[in-house]
Amino acid sequence: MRAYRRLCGYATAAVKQETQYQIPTAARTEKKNPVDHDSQDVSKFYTIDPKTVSNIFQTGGLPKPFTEQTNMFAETALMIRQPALEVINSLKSTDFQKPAVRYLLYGQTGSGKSLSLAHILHYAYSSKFILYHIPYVPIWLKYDRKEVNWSSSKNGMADIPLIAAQWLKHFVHQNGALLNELNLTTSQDYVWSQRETTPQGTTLNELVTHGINRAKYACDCMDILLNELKAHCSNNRCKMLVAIDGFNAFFNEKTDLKTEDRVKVTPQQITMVQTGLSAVLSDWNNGAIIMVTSPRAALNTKRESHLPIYLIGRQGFEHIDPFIPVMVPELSTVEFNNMLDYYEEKRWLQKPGGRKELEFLTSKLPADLMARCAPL
Amino acid sequence: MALFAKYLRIGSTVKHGFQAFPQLTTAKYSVYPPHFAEPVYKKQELDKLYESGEIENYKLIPFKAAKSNETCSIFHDPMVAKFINYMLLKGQKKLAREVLEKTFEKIKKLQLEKYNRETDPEKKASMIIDPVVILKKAVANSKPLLKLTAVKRGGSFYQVPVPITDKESTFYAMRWFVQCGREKDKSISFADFMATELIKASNNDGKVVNKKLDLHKQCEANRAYAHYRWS
Amino acid sequence: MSALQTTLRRTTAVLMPIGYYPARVWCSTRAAPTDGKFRVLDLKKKSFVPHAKKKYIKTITLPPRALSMPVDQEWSNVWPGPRTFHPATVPLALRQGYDPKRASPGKYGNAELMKIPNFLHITPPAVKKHCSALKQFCTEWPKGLETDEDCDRHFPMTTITTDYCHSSPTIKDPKSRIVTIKIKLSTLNLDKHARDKMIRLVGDRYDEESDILTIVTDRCPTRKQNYDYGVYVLTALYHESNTFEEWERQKQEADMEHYIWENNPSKKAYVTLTRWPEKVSDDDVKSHSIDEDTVGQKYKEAVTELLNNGEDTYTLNKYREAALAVLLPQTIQA
Amino acid sequence: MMALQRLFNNLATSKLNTPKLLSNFVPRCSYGLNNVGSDDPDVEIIEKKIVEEKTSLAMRAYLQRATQYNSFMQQQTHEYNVGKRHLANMMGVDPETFTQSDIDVAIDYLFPSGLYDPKARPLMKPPSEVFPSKKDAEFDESGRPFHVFFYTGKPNFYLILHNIATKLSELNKFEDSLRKNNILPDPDKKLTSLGSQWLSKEDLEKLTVEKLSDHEYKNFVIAIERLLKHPCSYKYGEFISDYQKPMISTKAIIESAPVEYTKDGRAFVTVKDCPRKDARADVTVYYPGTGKLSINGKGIEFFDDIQAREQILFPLLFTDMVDKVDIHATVRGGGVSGKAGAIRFGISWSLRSFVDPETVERMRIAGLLQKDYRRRERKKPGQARARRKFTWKKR
Repeated sequence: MRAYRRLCGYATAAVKQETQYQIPTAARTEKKNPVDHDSQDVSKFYTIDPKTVSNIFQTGGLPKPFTEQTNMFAETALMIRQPALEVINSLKSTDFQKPAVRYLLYGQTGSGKSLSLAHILHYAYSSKFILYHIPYVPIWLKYDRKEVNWSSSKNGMADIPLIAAQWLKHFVHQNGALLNELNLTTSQDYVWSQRETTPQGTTLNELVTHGINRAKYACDCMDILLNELKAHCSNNRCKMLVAIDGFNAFFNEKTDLKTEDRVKVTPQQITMVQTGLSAVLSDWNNGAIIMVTSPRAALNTKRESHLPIYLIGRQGFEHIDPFIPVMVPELSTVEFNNMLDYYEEKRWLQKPGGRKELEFLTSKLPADLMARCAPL
Repeated sequence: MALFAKYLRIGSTVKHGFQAFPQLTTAKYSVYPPHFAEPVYKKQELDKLYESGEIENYKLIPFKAAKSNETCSIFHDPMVAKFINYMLLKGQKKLAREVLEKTFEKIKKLQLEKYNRETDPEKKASMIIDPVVILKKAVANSKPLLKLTAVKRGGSFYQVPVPITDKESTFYAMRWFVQCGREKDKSISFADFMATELIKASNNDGKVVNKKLDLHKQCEANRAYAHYRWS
Repeated sequence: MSALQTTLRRTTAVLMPIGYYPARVWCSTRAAPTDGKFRVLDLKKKSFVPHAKKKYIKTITLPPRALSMPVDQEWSNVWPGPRTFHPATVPLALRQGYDPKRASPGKYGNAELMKIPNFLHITPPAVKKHCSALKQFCTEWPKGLETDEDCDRHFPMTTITTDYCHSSPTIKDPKSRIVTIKIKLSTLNLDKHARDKMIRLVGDRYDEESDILTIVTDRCPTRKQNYDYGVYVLTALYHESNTFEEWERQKQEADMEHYIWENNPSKKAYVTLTRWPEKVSDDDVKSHSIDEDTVGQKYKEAVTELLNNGEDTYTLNKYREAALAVLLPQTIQA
Repeated sequence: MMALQRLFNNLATSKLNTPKLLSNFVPRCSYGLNNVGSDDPDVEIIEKKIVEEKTSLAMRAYLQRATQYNSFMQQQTHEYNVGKRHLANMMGVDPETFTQSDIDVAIDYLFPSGLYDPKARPLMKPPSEVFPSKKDAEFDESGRPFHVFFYTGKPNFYLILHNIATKLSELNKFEDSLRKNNILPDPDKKLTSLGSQWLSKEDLEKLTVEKLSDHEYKNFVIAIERLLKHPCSYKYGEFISDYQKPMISTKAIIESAPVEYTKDGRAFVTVKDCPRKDARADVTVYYPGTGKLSINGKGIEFFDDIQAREQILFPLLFTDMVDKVDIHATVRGGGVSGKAGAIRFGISWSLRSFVDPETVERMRIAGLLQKDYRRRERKKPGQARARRKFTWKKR
């Protein structure tokens, strides 16, 4: 035994240290509903119960490394941070008779924009907003052996039917129950083809189901759905939250996509992108629009800065002006320490005492911190 | 086996110990003059030198620059750095390091799963999750005590068991790990395979430990040739 | 060897084609040498007759001039102008070059010493001599040009040319023809339109930070021509920027040098927002005035600054404040 | 010189020179040929006569060479002195007070060479510095060598070895005598080689005026090291120190760079052109600071590579200055690790001004203050890479 100890002296040292070292516990808040969160809860963790997580995020919305981590920790704990709280507070006090207010979350890569958006989505979900949520735009535009067809309804535009159907599924997964409850119906007849029509008064759920089953019409269905929802909101029948992650990908110069006749397609030529762009127009009320710009969603050649106008360009700015830019900064010292406390509590970080180093190496960006702590 | 190794060591003239002063002859192509010493870049080691007063010996010697994979960070471990170097292919150190870090992450995941499943608090406390400790333990468990060298006697070669230095045996152990990782089935990633292998080896099990035992067995079988070392 | 055999051999040899059989055989006759010396058959006539050795006449050269120089001579008379190094004229025990085993090479036959420039013609006494000779031609420094600011005011244009110093006696370096003309744009007294046109015309020759226009001319072979051309270009630029062409009326929003809020969609968005829920037409937007609307004023200012000065923390924050006041007035009050 | 003088005396009195070969006396050679061509006419006549009568062929050849060399040197010295006066005249200075340093300045002014190596630039030096020294005569007029070790071919070198060996045996005897009287050699007096190194091969060659092989030099080092390690070596400390020279001084490392101050009173140090591989960095460290870092206008995210980030952190962590200084660096050239290494060196080099001397010493031992001169090794012709050879099969 002694020989073994000598061989791995490090191990015994570590064990000894552990007995002396009191493993910290992270600061948490008991308020499970984001409606109750206020400035006192900033930098604390709150857990979302698994059912809600699967309702909102099962088909997208949380970054992949974070999902893996939640699986390992057997809980989904989000840190309450100032930017998300700010948006939630202003959503609480918004005058919904005015046109929908646009918020734009921006910040460095890995500063926690997507998780802030997740927090806001959770708030909107629990305050019964309809979520018109696009999890991550670049996924639409990336070459992934996708079927790209010319649109039958709009001339010169391209459809990505399977992706659109997938998105409709995501929409139903998030809002199916709420739509049933609200019992929203279509306001006019829609003729898809000679045989297929959707008469006036059909529930939106049925409309979406049709889009899912007939993928050919999924893109049109998305557009119609948006218009219907806008109209319903303006008529005060429901509230809607448009949330788009990777918004600046709409304004990229090119995509990896090609139609069957090998024509390259720009983002502006895609019907789904046009639908997304029309979703952020504030020609409706009773809702809010939240966009996230991220350098990672931009093309490789355009990632120098994380500031919004650099990413969306003048055209993008004019499209969404006026909007409220919300900066998602790196972690504050309190947040940083709490985050590391959390990792240590969960035994994810095995060596205490290197906080200064980690702070310097990751410049307090939460995603970097997560990646750096993984092998330690 | 250990006794056998001890017996062999009697005849060996291998010297251990820290060489405080620079050698007369250095590596053939070194850019540093021969009197330059290797740097002591860990704070704790330096503190020890100060405590023992050995530092006086170092005051007048010039030191080589610390290498680019050496730091005084608490997360840095010379053994891990060495392992990365052994894994290295075509100088892609960044990639090698990423792969090893992924391995560590995987080890932590596996161990944490076990940790969370465990209900007995005593067992829980004694469980090792730190991947570096597991790596060290695994390497320590797979270090051979002897090696075989070919010796020519009477026109034919004999595989002769020979004692092995600590450094060499560490190298053998690490090399076996990397070899096993490269020979694995293509369907598993290197990191996943390494993680399970390291955990197994830390529990005295797995391919690499078997390799060590095989070597020992061969040495045992060839013990009749042991005297060829001297005569 | 018997006689028969020899004859046999001879016959066979004769029968063989010439050049195939070794020539030596023909010598093995019994013919005896006449003068006691062994006679060698010299078929190819290649025997070497040494030529008479050429006699080289050593040319008589004078000893190096340096040896006969007095040590207190007037050096500037010996070396009056720029000239390549000459070992016999320079009375110094100079060496150049490095050889780890031997002494460094001396001055005779040392091309390295000829490659590097020398200042033997401008030794300190020579410089003094030049200066004293030139002094009679100097005039007083003009009054009113005491400071740099005064100089800039009276002579706003700067001309830069370069003379090159060589070891060779020529100053004809191709680079010496290049002329650089610098002028502050503000000294040209241009109006708003002319200034904008000038900046567009000169492109990257204008430096915004220092407000300096730089024209470099190097297309002509002499300096004089280049200078004339530079001045011509500057004059042409000045007049061209002061004229207003008909096509300049077709300037569009994208061609604007500045962002003007009133002409842009930002105003429309703002007007739509303030008049919600009524619909607004383009005429409404045009006629809408924000003179008395402080929120609108601030918003306009913020947008203009954001797009004109580029985005940074300051302009973005300003825009954020303005946008909050427009979109969420109630939170601002709270 | 002594030897030659003696030779001439002996020649004059027509006596044979008999060096004391039996004793350990071996003339320690003096370097350079001197006074062979004597100015005294009487001596010259006698010399010539005797030279013709009695001297050996080798001696005659040697004397001829020596006279030649001396007259050559005389001429060179004359040229140099005249040149010096000429130069003083050219520069308009008094020739009497014109020194060698003035000559150097004047030559630098008159012949401005842009050559990189100062050795390759034009110079005007006294001939004694320019021409290599030559060995004195090693044998007398009858061809008999002075030196006991003449026939080893390298007498001066073997003399040193011989001396080392005799000293060692003497020390052994001395130690035995001590032990007989139950006295142990004083361990406090024991010599160490700390802070000094042996003369290099080139130095030793200069000292002996003989060409040495690597093997011979190695033998010398082994011998002298054995002498040093003897417990009584302090007896011959002086002898040993003749063959030692101080190690490269660490003074330059420990002396800190000058500190400048910004307008708001913050101290800062700038280090320019910190090298590592092909990268060069200019680093400015401000003290006190808050841990801000800017590399070419970006933060630590300038480096994607975690190892590079760790390298930047290394000196800061080592000195506990992570959040006490601000760093501003611009780096160009090279790759990722080169850039990081260059910045690391710049930071540690400037941090010397802001930490106590003991920490500087610690940084030195940690290898932070040493420039890393290692470069990529070149590919060699006839080989696949720097070291790898082509596959070769005998048959």
